[in-house]
Amino acid sequence: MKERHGYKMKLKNHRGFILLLLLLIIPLVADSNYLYSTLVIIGLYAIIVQGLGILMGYAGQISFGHAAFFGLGGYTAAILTTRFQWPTLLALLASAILPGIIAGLIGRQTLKLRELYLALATLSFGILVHIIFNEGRELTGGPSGMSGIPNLSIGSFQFDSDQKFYMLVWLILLMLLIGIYNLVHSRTGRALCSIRESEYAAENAGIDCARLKLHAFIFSALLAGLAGGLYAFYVTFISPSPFSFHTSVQFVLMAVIGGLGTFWGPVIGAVVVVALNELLREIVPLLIPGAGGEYQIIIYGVILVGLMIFQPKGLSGIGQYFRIPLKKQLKTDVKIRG
Amino acid sequence: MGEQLLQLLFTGLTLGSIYSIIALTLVTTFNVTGILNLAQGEFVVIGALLAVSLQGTGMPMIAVFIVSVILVAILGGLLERLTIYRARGASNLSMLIITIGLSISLRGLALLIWGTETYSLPAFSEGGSIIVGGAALNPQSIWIFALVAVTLTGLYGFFGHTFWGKAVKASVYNQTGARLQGINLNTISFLAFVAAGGLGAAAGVSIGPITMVTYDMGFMLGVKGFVAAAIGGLSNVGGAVIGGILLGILESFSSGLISSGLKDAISMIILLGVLLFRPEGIIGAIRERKI
Amino acid sequence: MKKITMRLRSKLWLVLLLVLSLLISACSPTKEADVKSAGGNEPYKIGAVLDISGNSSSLGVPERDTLLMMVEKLNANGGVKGHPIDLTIMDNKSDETESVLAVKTLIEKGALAILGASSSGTSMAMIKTVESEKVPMISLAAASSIVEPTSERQWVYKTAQSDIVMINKIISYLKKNNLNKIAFLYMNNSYGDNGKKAISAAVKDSGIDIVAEEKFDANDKDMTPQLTKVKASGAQVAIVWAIPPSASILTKNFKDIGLSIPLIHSHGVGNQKFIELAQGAADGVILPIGKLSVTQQISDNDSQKKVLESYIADYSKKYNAEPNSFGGYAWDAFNLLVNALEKAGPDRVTIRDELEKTQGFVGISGVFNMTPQDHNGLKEDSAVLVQVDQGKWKLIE
Amino acid sequence: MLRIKNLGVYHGYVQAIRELSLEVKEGELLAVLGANGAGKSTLLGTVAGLYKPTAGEIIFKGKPITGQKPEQVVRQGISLVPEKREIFSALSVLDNLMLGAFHRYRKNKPVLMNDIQEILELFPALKGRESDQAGSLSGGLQQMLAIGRGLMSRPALLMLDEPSIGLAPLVVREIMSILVKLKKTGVTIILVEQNTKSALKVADSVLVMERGGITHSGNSVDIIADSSIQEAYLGRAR
Amino acid sequence: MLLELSGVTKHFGGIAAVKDIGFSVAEGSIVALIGPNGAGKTTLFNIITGTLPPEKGSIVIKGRDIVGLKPFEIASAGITRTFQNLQLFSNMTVLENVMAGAHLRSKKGFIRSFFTFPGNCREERKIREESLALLEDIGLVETAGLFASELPFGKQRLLEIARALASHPGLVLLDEPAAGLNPAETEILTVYLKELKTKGTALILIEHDMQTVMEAADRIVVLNFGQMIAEGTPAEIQANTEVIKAYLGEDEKIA
Repeated sequence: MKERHGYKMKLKNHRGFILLLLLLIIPLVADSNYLYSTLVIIGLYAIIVQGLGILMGYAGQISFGHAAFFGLGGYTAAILTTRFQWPTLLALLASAILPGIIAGLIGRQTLKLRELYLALATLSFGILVHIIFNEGRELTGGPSGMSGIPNLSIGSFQFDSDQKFYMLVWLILLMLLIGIYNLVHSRTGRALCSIRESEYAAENAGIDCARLKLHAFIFSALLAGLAGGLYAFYVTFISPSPFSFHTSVQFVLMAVIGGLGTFWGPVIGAVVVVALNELLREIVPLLIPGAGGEYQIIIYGVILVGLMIFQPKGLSGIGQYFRIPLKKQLKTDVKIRG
Repeated sequence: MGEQLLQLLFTGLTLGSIYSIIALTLVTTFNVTGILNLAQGEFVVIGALLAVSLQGTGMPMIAVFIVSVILVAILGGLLERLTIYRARGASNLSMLIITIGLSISLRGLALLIWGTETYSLPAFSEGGSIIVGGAALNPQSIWIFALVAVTLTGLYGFFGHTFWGKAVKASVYNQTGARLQGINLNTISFLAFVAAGGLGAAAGVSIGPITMVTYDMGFMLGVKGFVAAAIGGLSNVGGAVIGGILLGILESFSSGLISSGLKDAISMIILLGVLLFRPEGIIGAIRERKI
Repeated sequence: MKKITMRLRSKLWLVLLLVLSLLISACSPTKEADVKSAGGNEPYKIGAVLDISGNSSSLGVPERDTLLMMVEKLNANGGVKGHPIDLTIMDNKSDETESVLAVKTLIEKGALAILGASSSGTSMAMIKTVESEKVPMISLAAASSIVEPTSERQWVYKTAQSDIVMINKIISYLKKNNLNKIAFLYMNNSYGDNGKKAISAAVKDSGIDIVAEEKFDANDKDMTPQLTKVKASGAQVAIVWAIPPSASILTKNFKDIGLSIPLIHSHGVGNQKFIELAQGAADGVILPIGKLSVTQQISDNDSQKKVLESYIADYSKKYNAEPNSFGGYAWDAFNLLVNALEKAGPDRVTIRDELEKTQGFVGISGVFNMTPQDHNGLKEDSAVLVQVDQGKWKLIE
Repeated sequence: MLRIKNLGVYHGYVQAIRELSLEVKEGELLAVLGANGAGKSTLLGTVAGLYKPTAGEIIFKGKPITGQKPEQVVRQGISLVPEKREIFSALSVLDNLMLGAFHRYRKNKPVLMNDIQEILELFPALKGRESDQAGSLSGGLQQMLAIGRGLMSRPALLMLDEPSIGLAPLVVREIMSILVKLKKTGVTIILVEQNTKSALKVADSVLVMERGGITHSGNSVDIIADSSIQEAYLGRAR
Repeated sequence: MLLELSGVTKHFGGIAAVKDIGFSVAEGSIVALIGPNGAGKTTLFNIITGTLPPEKGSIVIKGRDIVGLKPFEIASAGITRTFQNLQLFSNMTVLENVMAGAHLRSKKGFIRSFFTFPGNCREERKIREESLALLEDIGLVETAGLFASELPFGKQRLLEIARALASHPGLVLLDEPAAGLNPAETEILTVYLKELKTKGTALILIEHDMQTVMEAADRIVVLNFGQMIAEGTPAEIQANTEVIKAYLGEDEKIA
């Protein structure tokens, strides 16, 4: 759901960004590699889920195959640097572009499908790509994966520490956030929303739905690929297993938990899911002595179900509890107009 | 060569019987509640694991079958009341995610109770495989087909010929309309999940002897069932069965004749083809025209 | 306008809250295995990253159980030179990304060394971190690429026999019995893949031909199609690189379709479960295996016999179940580390150096002799060939 | 017959009905008129149990039915023919009618068939199309089917929400004449209409709603005479 | 002529939904399309807007044949529409609905949308002001900040009309704009439609409310079972016996 002040379009609310920036400085003080790497992972997921959020939340097109783009990005970076000795920065660029191109190729046909059928089609695409990772042994190293991916470097500057990587990833994310903020508050954002609401009416209002959906799909694939490339350079080892169907589901969960069609939703979703996982790993053994992963899994599932029951619009919708009753709302609207 | 093809066909039928029983349970819930229950695979696993435990107490197999069906049916109903019922009115996507959450929790529960070990269940009938024309057919798959046939007949009978069946169908087509006629949707959704649990457990106990049982195999079974159901048109019970058998045969022949590593790829390509060119499924189109 | 700010703020509070809780959690104490007894000396912190849930949980769980048992026992006996061991075990859910996060947490908390992970992929994902942070790590997984090339794996060791050890055992059996047309079937994951790589390398120039090569998925429910191809290929023997349940299903299918050539499995099926699941079809299966499963049958002169017996006794007493080779890997890793700790004290660099100097360490999987070029240290004598006979392992040598 | 006291209903943050009281006498045909968003459909929906009231009481035949679910309300003898008709478009006409009697018969097929015959007599246009799919019917026939289905539960009170919407003038007249026929059989009817003229032709008494409350009520003759209402709801004299 | 139809034909499963339809709409005029339910009126709308392809016939707007174009291309050729079953963007505000309707009035694409160039802001401001003015005209400006789903039904109908007008089309197809409106509201609508006409927007109107039709329409086209049975001025149609028999009914007195 789009925020109600959508028609007040000026970038008056920089506050969200400022707070985010402040928050991002805290870890620099804390100086903990664990925190950095958790934040790197969160940042990577947030990049992916931002793209997925545009696709799902705004354009209303579900995808259960984004782990494939994530993986395609990762493998592109890995293969280009280890097998063809490309410079890392160039490989990173390619890791975003290639998934984008593939999305462009498959999108036109696939995006004609709706809802569950689209979910199924993207799911099968995801599984197909995963099989290719496993089977393309000469190129991908098969199930055992590839190691020896170099560190990302710009000139002689190497992103070799968690801290540097943390800053890189969140800088990229921040820039993306600003771009996406502009996007969703623009003509294009509005057109995307109208596709979600009624493709039929949107088309009759002169919006080229097929093209716009394709653009959103390509965009989300680009972001997933970029995150994949960053992942490969960060972990320096890559194998098919992190790019399975489970991961695609995880991305959808993040998008939905954060809140579809909201600006901050994807970031919130990525933070919450990763943080929840980490927290459960820490807290559960304290509460239930001797507990292993099984309790974590159960609790994670229960929290997920609970969220969907009590907060089906996602966490970023929590703000609605503070909503001013409609009457006042109406008055302010009139005043703004006057 | 002929012998080899026959063997592949038999294997395909065995796999197909597994996929179709799961697709059948998925489609039944989907038809009645509009919810694609991704926890269906977990019902299957829990049914089978319960059967393993019950069988350990020395119960006869028939009693084991019945008790685990009843227990999982209760579990299905319970979960519906606890989750789906409370979330009623939420979007399809929310419901889908609720079932994902359920499947995650159930998997954790199974891990907690039964651990990571793999269990086996005894076949319904004694004796090894039946040799036909030099190829071996697993007798358990005949049992599974019997279960599929019984379920299918039951479903057709219920929806086609009973007043209640029509009421359920009506509630699928138009919820408000159904409520205004006095049809209680909550009861129907509840019963659908009871049925899903029971059928899932029945499927689990009968496929267990072939597949073995581990706590985490539900997800993969669910996905395969999902694919089979989609090939059959997602809302068509007959289609689900045919889709399942087709998927099984496809997998068997592609791994036997082409490459075992690519068999899933081939079935995915078929699925994509079906979705893009015949989104109603292979059977759906025919049925739709009849109406 | 007010409302909007309010909504924004409420959302951001949430983010703030979560990030804060993350921070707190990063600094809070975690689950600790018993740190009782052992005089007031400061405990030695070590960490373990295991695949306790997820795909490879059948590996991680016995490893966790073994480690918990070992720590308890060690601390009850006074720990390492009076220092109790403070072991933190983390579950990576068989996921590589989680593995990276877990190992970083442990290093952050001052772990002197890392045990794990359980499978090759999750172990590989951790290597960059331990190499750059300079923390010794002992993997429990088999793939030789974990410790090779040692020039890039200064800090990484492993306790499971490399596939080549097992393969060589099989090759010599084939040669002895004049079998030179083999069919190779393997699981389509890194375990099977490593087996495949090892055997392709081993049969080169040995006069043995691979006449059929088939793979199957860990989730597959019926391997008859692959076996049908094997049947048609004229192979004299079938070698399978897989773990249960798929290995058991395959064995059942093997018998069902009436294949009568010898069936050789890998050490991946080296537990009673495999036989149980194959429901009688396992009889006659030959496989290379660590000595743990046939402890009673090995000669009393074998240097490992005593160690094996005591592990079995301890484990069965505590968990009322037979230990398996995965637990054995954990046993070896833990004791190798304790040995190094005893000599080196709480210093990562010296621990690494001591690990590399390990000679003649008698463990569950074999006798370890580490060198700067060999971070596994096991030779062919660490494995034996066994055959399943009426549901029991029988030593054949 | 039906008494409503101080009813209040919210849709989210919007109060759709406020402090509404009314009474319907047995055997009468009450027309409810009013602008869009006046709360007419909400009123019917609330009586039928589709919406939960936040305040007030609904009493039917002396029994309170406030807050009951639709499936319970219909058992009390109240039937709603909703604005969107909500027929089961993929089922046959016959099945639609049968399901209208869902809570009454279930097993007693002869009685059921007899009832269906009666309904078909009332709507001769549906005759011969029993096995057609309901969705394939024209708008007018669908409306008749919806009314027929509503009657299958043998209601004491029949509520119709804009039965004339989207229908050609000819068909509207046919439906109105059926309502008159029905009234003669003793069924109490509440008719919500935008088509003021048609409604006033058949109604005994009339309610006019505005912003969730009642502004005028009386018998139809008086209302037609009231010039202020003329202006607001009937349009200029035309 | 703004729009010219000739020989437009479409079958559904053997039954002619529309057959051999041909009429034309002059610039700035109102044509009403009447006929019993199921006569093919909405089907004709779907064909004109490109949602359904016709089997035969030509549809020419301003001399350009638009058969085979996609709906959005037809919209950019200057034809927009409203829907019988409302197709509002429910989870967007009233203003956003209209601004989305004005999609064709601006050009910014996917990539440019990421940046806040001054040109983008200017374009955005222009669209917003135009849309607010449109809402002012149709009487919805006070609800600009509400979600479309929060409007009462009648206002939703008006909003749909506003959205259809937002791209400044030459021709708007209105599918039962008065359905669900009471006579007083209908009257306001009728006045508004006539006003639009004087501003130069042509309309095709499907409507059952005969008063509106007779009052607003310049010409009336009557369909029955997919065929055109009459075309003419309101007076001609009212006198046409075939129309009376098929649709209006004998005793209906009109105006």
